Amino acid sequence: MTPLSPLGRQIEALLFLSPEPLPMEALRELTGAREAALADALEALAARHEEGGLEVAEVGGGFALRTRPETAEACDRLRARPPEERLSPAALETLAVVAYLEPVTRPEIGRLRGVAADAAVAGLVERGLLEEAGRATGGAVQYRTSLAFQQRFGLRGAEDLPPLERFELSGPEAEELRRRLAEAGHMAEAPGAVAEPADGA
Amino acid sequence: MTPLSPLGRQIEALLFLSPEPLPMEALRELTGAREAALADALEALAARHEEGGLEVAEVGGGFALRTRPETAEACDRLRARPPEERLSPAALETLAVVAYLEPVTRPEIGRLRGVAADAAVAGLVERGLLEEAGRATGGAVQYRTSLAFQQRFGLRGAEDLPPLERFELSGPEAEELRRRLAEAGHMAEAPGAVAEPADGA
Amino acid sequence: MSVEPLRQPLSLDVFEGSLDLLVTLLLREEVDLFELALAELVGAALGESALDRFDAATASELVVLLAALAELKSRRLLGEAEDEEPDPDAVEARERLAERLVAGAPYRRAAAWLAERAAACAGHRYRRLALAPAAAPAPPQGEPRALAEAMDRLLRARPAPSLAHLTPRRVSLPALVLRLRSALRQGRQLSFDALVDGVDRLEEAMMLLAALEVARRGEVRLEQAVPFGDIAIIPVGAPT
Repeated sequence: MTPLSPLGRQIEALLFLSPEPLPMEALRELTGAREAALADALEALAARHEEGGLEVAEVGGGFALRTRPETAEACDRLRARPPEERLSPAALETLAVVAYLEPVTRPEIGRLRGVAADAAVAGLVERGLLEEAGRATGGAVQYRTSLAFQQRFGLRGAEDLPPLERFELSGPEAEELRRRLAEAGHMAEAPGAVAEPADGA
Repeated sequence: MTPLSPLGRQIEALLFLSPEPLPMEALRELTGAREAALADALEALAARHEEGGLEVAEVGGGFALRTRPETAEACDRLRARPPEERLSPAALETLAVVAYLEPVTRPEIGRLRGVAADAAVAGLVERGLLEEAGRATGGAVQYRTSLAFQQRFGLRGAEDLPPLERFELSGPEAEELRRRLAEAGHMAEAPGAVAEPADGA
Repeated sequence: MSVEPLRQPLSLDVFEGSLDLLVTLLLREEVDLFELALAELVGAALGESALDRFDAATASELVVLLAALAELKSRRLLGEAEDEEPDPDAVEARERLAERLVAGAPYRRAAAWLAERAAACAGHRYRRLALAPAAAPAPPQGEPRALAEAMDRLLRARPAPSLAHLTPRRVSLPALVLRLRSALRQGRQLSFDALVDGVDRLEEAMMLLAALEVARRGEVRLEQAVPFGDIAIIPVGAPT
C-alpha cells in the first residue's frame, strides 16, 4: 500500500470528520484542488482502505467514509451499549429543581443552583428526561420532566415526589418561590445570582 | 503492507464510530478478543495509518482515531469554525490548578491563583474543558477536567501530568522570593490580599 | 522539556496572572520594584497591540496588581525609615504573601507546560459524532392542524419583553472580533450564516456587531445579495 499524497490525507481527514457525504464540489472548495486531482486522490484513498475496517463510498450525492459491512456486528454492539447510565450530580440537581418547580426556565434553574444550568438542561433534554413546556411570559423556554423521567423514577406524577422536609413546595408556596425566582432576575444583587463571566476566559 | 486482520478491521470501525475514546476494557467487550490480541491489532492499525490523514492515539483513557495535524486547515474549513481559540494565561493557569487538584471548588482555585476564578471557570465550562463534579461539603460546586481537556492537551489521563513537585520553586528560589519581598518594604496590606476571591458559592 | 516562565523577558506571552507577574518581578535581579514605572509595566504586560488581543480576565488581574503596586510605591515614596523596627503585622502579612506565592508557583509553571502541550496537540481533530441512534419510532398520528397552530404561535407578536428571562452575557465583542479575525486569516470569504450556525440569538447578534466592527475598521466588506439573505464577509483584497 502506497502512502497517501498530501491531498489524499486531507480528503481522508475531511471524510472522517464530515457528518454528511461530501460532494465533489465541496471537496474542491475545501482543498482548493482540481476535480481531476481529487478523483485520483479519492481512488487512491479507496484503494488504501480496501481490506480495512472502513471504506470510501459514493452515497447521497457525495463521498463518505463508512464502516464495512463485515464489522456490523461489533458496531451494533457499540450502538447497543447503554449510554452513561449514571446521572451526574449536576444533572440530578437540575432534574430535582425541574421536578419540584416545573415548569421552570433555565435561568431560574441556574439561579437556584448557583451555577449556569445550560449544559445540564441540554443533556437532560437529549436523554429524554426533560422536555420543553412552552414559554414563560418573558419568552424564555420552560422545562418540565418527561414521561420517561416518571418511568425511570417510578413516579406516577408530581404528587409522588417525596415531600421536602424543610420546605413546602406544593400549590401556592411553589408559585411564590417561582415568583421570587423570577423577581431575582430584576435585582442586581440577587443572593443566588449566577456569577457569569464577562467573556470567555 | 499487510491487510488488516478481521479483529483489526473491527477495531478500526469501532474507533471510527465511537464518539469517545474506547478503553481496552470496552474493546474487549465489544470484540470478544483478548487483550494481547487487541494490543497486536491496535499496533497493526496504527502502522496502517502511518502516512495517511488519520492516526490512532491513546488519549482520554482510551484509544481513538483522530486527524493528523497537517490536515487541520482543511478540517477547520469543513467545520466552518475559526481555528480553536488560544487559551488565555488566566484560563491555562485555572486549568492547571483543576488538573492537579480535581475535584476542586471555585473559591479554592481563587485562593491558589490569588484572584477570583469565577470568570475563568465559567468560560472553561462553556468551552467544555472543565465540568462539574458534584458539590463539596460546604455546598460549593466542584470542578474537574473533561475529556475535551485531555484531547486538547493530548493526555491519556491524570497520570500523564508531570508530578507537581517538578514545578515547585526550588529552596533557593523560594528564599530569594522571600528576600526580595522583604526588600520591597513594609507591606501591611499584601498585594495578594486585594484580590481575595469574591464568591463563596 | 524545560519550562522556565519565570526567566523569560516580561511580555504578555509570559504574563501568567497577577501573582505570577509579581513573582517574575521579584525573582528578576535586574528589576527594582521601586524604580519600575507603572506605565512601563502596563505596556510591557499588555503590549502595544493590547486592543487586538484584549483578554478581559488577564487584563482585570493586571489592574488588581497595578493597584497593589501603586500602593507599595506610594508607601515607599512617603519615605518610611529604613531602620525602623519592622511592624510585626507587616512581617506576618509578608510571610503569608510569600507562602501564597510559593504555593501557587507550581501551577503557574504547570500552566506553561500545558501551553506547550496544547501547541503540540493543536492540529488534531476528533470526530465526536454521536452514534446513529436506534431507529426512531414512527411518530404517532400527526395532526396537521397542530403544525399550523405551532407556526401561528411563532409568528404572532411576542408579549412585551421582561428582564426576567435575560440570560447572563457570556460572549464579548472583543472575543468575537478576535474569532472573526482568526477565521479571516485564511483569506477567504466567510458566510455569516455558517459562522453563527448553532449559536444562540444573542451570540448571533454579537457576531453581527463584530462583523460590523471589523468592516468599520476597513478589514472586510459585507455583502448581502438579498434582504434577510446570508451576509458574505469578504476580506479586503480578496477576489470577489
